[in-house]
Amino acid sequence: MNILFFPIRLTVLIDLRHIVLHMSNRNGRIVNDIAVMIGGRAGDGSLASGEILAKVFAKMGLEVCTIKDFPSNIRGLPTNYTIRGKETLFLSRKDHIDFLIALDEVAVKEHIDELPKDGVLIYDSSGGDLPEDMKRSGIHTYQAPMEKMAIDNLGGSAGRIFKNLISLGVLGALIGLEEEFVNETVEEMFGRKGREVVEKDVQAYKMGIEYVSKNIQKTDPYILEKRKKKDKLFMMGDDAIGLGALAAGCRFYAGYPITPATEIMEWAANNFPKYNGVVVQTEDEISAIHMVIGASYCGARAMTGTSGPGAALMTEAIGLAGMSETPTVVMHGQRAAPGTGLPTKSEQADIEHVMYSTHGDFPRIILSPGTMEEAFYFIGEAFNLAERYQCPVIFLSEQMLCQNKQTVDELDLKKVKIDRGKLLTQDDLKKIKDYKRYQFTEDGISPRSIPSLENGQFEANSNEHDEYGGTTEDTKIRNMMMRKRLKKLEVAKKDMIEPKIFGDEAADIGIIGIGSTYGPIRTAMEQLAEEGLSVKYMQIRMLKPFPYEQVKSFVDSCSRIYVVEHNATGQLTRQILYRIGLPENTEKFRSILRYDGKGFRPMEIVEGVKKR
Amino acid sequence: MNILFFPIRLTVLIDLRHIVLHMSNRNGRIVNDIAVMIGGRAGDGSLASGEILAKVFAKMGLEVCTIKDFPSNIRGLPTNYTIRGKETLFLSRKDHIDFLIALDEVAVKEHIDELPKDGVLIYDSSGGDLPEDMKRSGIHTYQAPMEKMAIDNLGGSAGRIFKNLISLGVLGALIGLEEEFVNETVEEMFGRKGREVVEKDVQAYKMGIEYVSKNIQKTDPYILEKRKKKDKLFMMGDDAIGLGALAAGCRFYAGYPITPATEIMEWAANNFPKYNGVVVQTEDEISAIHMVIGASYCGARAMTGTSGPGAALMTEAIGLAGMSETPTVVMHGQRAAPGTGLPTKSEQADIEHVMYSTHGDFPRIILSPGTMEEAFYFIGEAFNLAERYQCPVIFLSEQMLCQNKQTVDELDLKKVKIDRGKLLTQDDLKKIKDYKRYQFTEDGISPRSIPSLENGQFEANSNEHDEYGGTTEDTKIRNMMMRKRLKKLEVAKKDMIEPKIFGDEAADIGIIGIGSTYGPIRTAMEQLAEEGLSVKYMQIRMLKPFPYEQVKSFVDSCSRIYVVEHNATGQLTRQILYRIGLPENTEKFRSILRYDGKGFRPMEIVEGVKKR
Amino acid sequence: MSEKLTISDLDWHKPTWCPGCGDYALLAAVKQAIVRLELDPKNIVIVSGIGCSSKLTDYFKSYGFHTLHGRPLPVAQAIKLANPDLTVIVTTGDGDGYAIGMGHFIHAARRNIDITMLVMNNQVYGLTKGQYSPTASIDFVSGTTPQGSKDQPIDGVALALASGAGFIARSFSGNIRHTSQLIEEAIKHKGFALVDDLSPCVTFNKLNTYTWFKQNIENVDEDKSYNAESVISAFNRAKESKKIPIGLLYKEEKPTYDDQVLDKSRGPLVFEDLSLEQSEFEKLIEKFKY
Amino acid sequence: MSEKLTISDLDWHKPTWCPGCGDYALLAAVKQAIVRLELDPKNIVIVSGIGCSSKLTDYFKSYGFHTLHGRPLPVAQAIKLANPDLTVIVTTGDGDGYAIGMGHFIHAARRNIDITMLVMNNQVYGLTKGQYSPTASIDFVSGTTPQGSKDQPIDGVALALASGAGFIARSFSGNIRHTSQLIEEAIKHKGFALVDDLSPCVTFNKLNTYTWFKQNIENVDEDKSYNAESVISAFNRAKESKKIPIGLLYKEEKPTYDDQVLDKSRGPLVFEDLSLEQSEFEKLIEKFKY
Ligand SMILES: Cc1ncc(C[n+]2csc(CCOP(=O)(O)OP(=O)(O)O)c2C)c(N)n1
Ligand SMILES: Cc1ncc(C[n+]2csc(CCOP(=O)(O)OP(=O)(O)O)c2C)c(N)n1
Ligand code: SF4
Ligand code: SF4
Ligand SMILES: [Mg+2]
Ligand SMILES: [Mg+2]
Repeated sequence: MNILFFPIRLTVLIDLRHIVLHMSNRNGRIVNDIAVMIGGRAGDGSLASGEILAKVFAKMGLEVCTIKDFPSNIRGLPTNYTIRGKETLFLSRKDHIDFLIALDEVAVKEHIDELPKDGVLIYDSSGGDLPEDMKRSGIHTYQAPMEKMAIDNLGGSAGRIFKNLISLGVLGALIGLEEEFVNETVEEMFGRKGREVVEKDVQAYKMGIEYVSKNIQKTDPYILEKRKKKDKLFMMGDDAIGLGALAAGCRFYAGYPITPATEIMEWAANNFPKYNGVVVQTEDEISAIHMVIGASYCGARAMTGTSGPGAALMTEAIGLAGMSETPTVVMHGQRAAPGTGLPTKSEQADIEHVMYSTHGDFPRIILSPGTMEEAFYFIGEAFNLAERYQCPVIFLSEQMLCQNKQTVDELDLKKVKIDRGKLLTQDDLKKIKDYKRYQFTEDGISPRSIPSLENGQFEANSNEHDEYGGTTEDTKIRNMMMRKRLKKLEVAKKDMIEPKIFGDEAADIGIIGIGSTYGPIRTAMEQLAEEGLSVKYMQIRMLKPFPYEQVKSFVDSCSRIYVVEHNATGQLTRQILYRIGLPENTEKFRSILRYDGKGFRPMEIVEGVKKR
Repeated sequence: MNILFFPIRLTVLIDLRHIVLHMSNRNGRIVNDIAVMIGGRAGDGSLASGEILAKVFAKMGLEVCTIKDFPSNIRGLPTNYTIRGKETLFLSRKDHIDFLIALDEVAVKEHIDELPKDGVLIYDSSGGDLPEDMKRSGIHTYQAPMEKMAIDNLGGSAGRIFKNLISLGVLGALIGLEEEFVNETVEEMFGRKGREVVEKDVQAYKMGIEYVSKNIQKTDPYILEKRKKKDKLFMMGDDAIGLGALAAGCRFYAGYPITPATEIMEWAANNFPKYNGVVVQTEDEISAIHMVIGASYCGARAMTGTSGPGAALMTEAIGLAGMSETPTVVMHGQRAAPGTGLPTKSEQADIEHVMYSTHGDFPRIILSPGTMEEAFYFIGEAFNLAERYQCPVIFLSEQMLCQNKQTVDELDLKKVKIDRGKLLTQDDLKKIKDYKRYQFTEDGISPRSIPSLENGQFEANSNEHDEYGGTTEDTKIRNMMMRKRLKKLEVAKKDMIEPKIFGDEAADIGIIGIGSTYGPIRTAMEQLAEEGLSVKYMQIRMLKPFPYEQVKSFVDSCSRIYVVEHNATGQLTRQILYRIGLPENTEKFRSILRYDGKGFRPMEIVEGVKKR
Repeated sequence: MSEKLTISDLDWHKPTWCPGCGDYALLAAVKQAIVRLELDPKNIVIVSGIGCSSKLTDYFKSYGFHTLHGRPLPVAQAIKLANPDLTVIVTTGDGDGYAIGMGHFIHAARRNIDITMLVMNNQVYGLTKGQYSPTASIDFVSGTTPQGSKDQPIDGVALALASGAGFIARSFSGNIRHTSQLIEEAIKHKGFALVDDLSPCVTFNKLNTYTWFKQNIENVDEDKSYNAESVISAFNRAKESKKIPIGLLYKEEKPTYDDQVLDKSRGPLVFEDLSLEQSEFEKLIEKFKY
Repeated sequence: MSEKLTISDLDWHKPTWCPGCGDYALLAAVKQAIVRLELDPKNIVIVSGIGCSSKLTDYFKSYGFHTLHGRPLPVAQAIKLANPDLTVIVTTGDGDGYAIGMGHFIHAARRNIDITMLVMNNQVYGLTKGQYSPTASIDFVSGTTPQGSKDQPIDGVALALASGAGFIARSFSGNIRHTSQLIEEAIKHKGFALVDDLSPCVTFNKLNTYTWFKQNIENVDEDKSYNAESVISAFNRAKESKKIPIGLLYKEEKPTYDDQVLDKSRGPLVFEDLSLEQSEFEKLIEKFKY
């Protein structure tokens, strides 16, 4: 770990209060670029209203991305949901928020400083006005007794929950949300809960609008204008993964609930059965991965999804998949660790685990998407690689990518190719005289039979085995089998998912990242460009096989490299240095790290790069 | 894994039949330097006779080392036991064996070529003479119908088992074993099985002697002469570990049977209770390590022992130990992997697993002994480090070191120091106003209380927590706690177990190894020296913290480095290159690899180095 | 401790369970039991796994260990072996204790170390937002079982009976007093004791509510004919009864593992002087001499 | 398969068990049962863990999966779900199945997927050289229990009953015919079926020998008064009987998990055409439109 040997690690503290917004639009108004945070408590409806808002933004023709920041708690602990809408494509959160809808004092306390000059605070004043000492100048503060209105008008204390729609009404009146879209969204989301709920929601929204028209004088500059709706989808990474898996032929999912992977299992449970697929909630993760191995051995495309703690439990089975050469796809959604850690927060600190865990040498493949679209296509590729190389494939993701929703480009089924590798059919097998499941071959890959095929019997085996799969301790066979298996990773290099490079090829400053840092980095690059700093960025998308040549030449082409990652010790930095053969204290490297479970603000990357 | 990037990997095939021994002793005789292999089948008593022979060698004043090569099978599959005795201290097996006691044809077939010119074959001819086509010239072949003699004279087919002692009798008559020592050893080893067994063993031995005197004309040059008995112990690594643990205050062992760690648990079960200790055989390895964590949290020095498969299952718990800062000692005896692999064979392919497994960043310490003596002292040090740094400590060993017996220097209890780190007493706690288990401190180490102490209550926690241990998701505390924990590994550098360097300081050629390659490397160095090749050797004894400076300066001081290791991809080579910052294809490095589960012959290293 | 223990001495962090969650009652019941037993908090260790239920270690002031999901039992058993003077209580959930922790549960029951296991059984995975748990009834609809679950529910009581546990009770969070009494008995029992507490999850389990339980439980403690000393009648009640039996279902004194393997005259091993006498060391290495 | 299946069609590697090991009988009994059932070896999958017993996959020619220690059950269950046309048999040991594999065992029993679990129960860990196993009797002396084991033995039958298994039998390797009959019934049973086979380890278990078993078992199949349809009488027999009951102890037809969650009219999912129609894809993404 030797962290002191490491390149300087940067932590950037930025005082957002001094940020003055460019009023880039007409008449000092800010049109169609807005970030709203709804701050409340787990279980008080703020997540639901955030989701409504996001969809309404989308319906109004904006691009939308969201960040859910929720505790490992069902009701009562502070939570917040940030929704950003913008007319043109953008890739990450803003550095600041424009609106803070604070459902209690804690939300004000924790987040008021994230408002820039001219930002807006909407405060639920049911318990009284915002205390003087919590007020801030330079921002626009509106108050409304939202919870009180809900209780008084929507069914007593049981109606309290509708304050979230009231708050949306207040917001809607201020910025100009299309009421029709709100009603439509409420219907879509809560229709199944019955008429009463929908009607009260609609009514609550109206109450918010009316409150503004009677009591509030708008002073802030933010405004929305309806545009043509984009041809996009609104989904979270877990949806994209589930959908991508199904599209790629996955028909078997076994899993054990865990944040941030559960939603894949839930999506699969709702959709796989229609396509003759099956979803099993197992007794634990050990069972889940062994079920995947069993189903896959049998010829199914099968997967499991988990996070650090579950993946740790699956460690031994990864070796079984490697030794028995059974295709095995594991989606690993990283969350803040170690141990149980911060179970609902994001991190990228399991890189070394997925690269190296379990005893013995055998090939594994690790790929990692940076966007929702990649999540969709890469999971399909994971199945192809698993079957082509008959080995475990880890799809490495993060809470941030798994659980946050955003607008996504339409996904193209035609780009999803299914390649089952050397999977034998009954016809193939009839032609084979003496079938050997683990036959020594040029490329290390042996043709694979599945149960129920005649002439294809074999023993899959976690013990060292001969070409038929029978247990052996013969030295010669052992040596040949080891080489055969290891050969596959060499061959797999031809299927490398190469890193993607963005920005100015000629730039001298390079940024490297993996996974969800994609958005903030690309946004930071725009800001750096505005300030005249030209940088380029390499998004690593595969860790094993490692894209040695590409990374090396990228690093060689820069005089300074910033590795942006969500962990405390620079696991990705270390991989890069190790693999291209540079010492841990290489001067040209800086790691920009964040490990509190929250996503990078683009500005933190900007400052990190500028700080040098 | 990128194995093609790797330094050339050497595999050396040596034809032992051409080796001509130096008859270094008087009159063409070879005195007090002999390696005997007893080749038979699992369960036929060859291991027992091997052990008797080893002890008799020792009693006659020789140094002894042994290699058990046994299958994962209880009865019937080929097995062999090699015992080497020599008057002066030596460190590993010979390249060849001098005597092959072949209890069946397979043993002849598999091992006859390991005999050099003038070597000796003793063949059990109960089933008829050795077939012509299996005979070899240049060696001395003696035959005796040993099994038949046993059946005919020692109780019919139930007496068959005594053929092992008959074979020892044949050997004894040829080389001159002290009969009294044989009888003594039989008594020591089988006394508890009852008089009859002992008497029959003694009788069987005599029958072997008599057979020789009547039927065999000695032609070989080997001879033993009694010397003063050395003040040593005869034990296996697992014994040394169990004893070392008890001596260092370990009073709690939880484990699940697995080769090669079971013998520690068995030793502990026999001995810990006398010292108020307890040994629990758990339902699985997950339970075992959590018991260790529980006992240790409570103030006990506790450990578990396992191998790759069990260690893989313990992966998640290592993170719990890291996060809750509970001292946790795991002895990890590597065996041939992946999967179940070759469960009774040796390997060094779990290096990367122990370094990196489990999610998240936290400190762990890894140390690795190269000799029995180090095994004894290092396990004690493991407890000190675990308590001093309140983190998991992995004692990385191998089947070879765990299960082979040899003569060992007397162990010195006085060198075993017990340091419990910042463990608080009731008196300490009384003086503390507001006890915080996870207090932020300069060195990252917080004073530790244990249940039953007044004023010391706290919550050990796998969730991120505040200084009292209470669950928190507070960003600031999270960041500080991460830094506090990681700090400890920095501080631990002062307790580095430095690598040991042997050989000619000025040499240009360096060899690096870890663990059990110690013996073969040092023997190879002697042979290289005889051939005029001067080399030096660095034995790495700690992997985390990594002895960066020492390794770097060793590497820098050589123009060529050979890394000798028991695995297929060069895991140790990779660590060295990574940590000192050299590319994977660095010209100056060569890995000498062996991964069939068997130990290096010194000559393989010699040839590897000479091959360049 | 000089003064008498009160409930508030045991308070720590304020619980963040949902209002109405059954776990509040269980927490209160444990505290009451401990106050009645006049135990010293410094000698109590609460060991939990991960789940809403397992947060109890945050809310109870004594020694605590909030371990990993499914793992409190091995940690707790070792604590008891290391220091048998401690009162060791495991607080777990139906997922933690009966799904991922199932193997440990059966083996802890058979091993019979003197610890108490309290399962806050709400028939769902609360903390992960309401997936069905091993105790959920057939056809239970949840996020992962939109068509209803199809595997038979686990019955912790029947399994504990089959495994040889010596104290088996079931309580209902709707009745704190009764729950607390059972917990008190469980703690007093020498050996492994299970209290399976029906603890409604008001947020995710809309089927097994307080009202539902009131209609579907029967208290064997109020049934004079019930024989809590017969493993067969307990099993019969667990398997065949239309209603869910609560109360003390089975009790038998058995030799505990800790009593048998520890030499209690020497005191807890954690207070043993760790340094070995040279003479003892010599005895130990004697066996390796030749 | 054109010709009739014979025992030797099922032979593969020659077993390397110790002469006299009870596992030989189990292997023979399985082969006989399969020959009688006229199953096609290409549709049989034997799934084992690690242990002497688990080596059976090496000795039986069909499809086989020699998995990890303790893990055959999840692998087997998934195989059955992926292709319900297969006959899936788990061969395991008392360590593999009841120690490290305990959690899977209880959950497989409750999940009730149509597989057969054969436990070669020898009351020791054979392959690792004779440590006591979860089924070893109290005070059993072994390498890890020099003073005798102190935890109560596991009873697979009682646990299977508590878990809801629909077919529970116990056989004795000393009687191949009876063992084979029970295995045949177990395979025919729809749902999870357990055969706990008393399979002496002649090398490491000097207590529970063939002779010992002959004196200590009673065959309920020969007891006309025994009611194999009552879970209570089975439990009673398992727990209270002085002798170890063998024979068919419990049988109940229950809906299987596979029958309930799979649409069998569509055939095994492994033969499903994996490519998705564009129209279906559009239906799926409809929900993400706004
Ligand atoms: C190894 C592992 N797997 C999964 C999880 C996620 N997880 C946390 S709590 C929980 C289930 C909790 O259910 P239960 O034990 O019934 O407790 P409840 O919340 O219902 O009280 C799960 C699956 C985890 N933390 N660790
Ligand atoms: C994870 C893991 N732990 C331990 C082992 C070592 N091991 C192999 S077989 C076995 C026990 C076998 O006992 P059982 O299942 O009863 O089979 P038997 O040999 O008695 O037939 C053990 C502990 C292993 N292979 N993997
Ligand atoms: S989610 Fe359920 S179990 Fe969790 S705190 Fe809320 S009510 Fe209790
Ligand atoms: S050790 Fe026991 S179980 Fe293993 S093969 Fe021998 S007799 Fe059978
Ligand atoms: Mg629950
Ligand atoms: Mg066994």
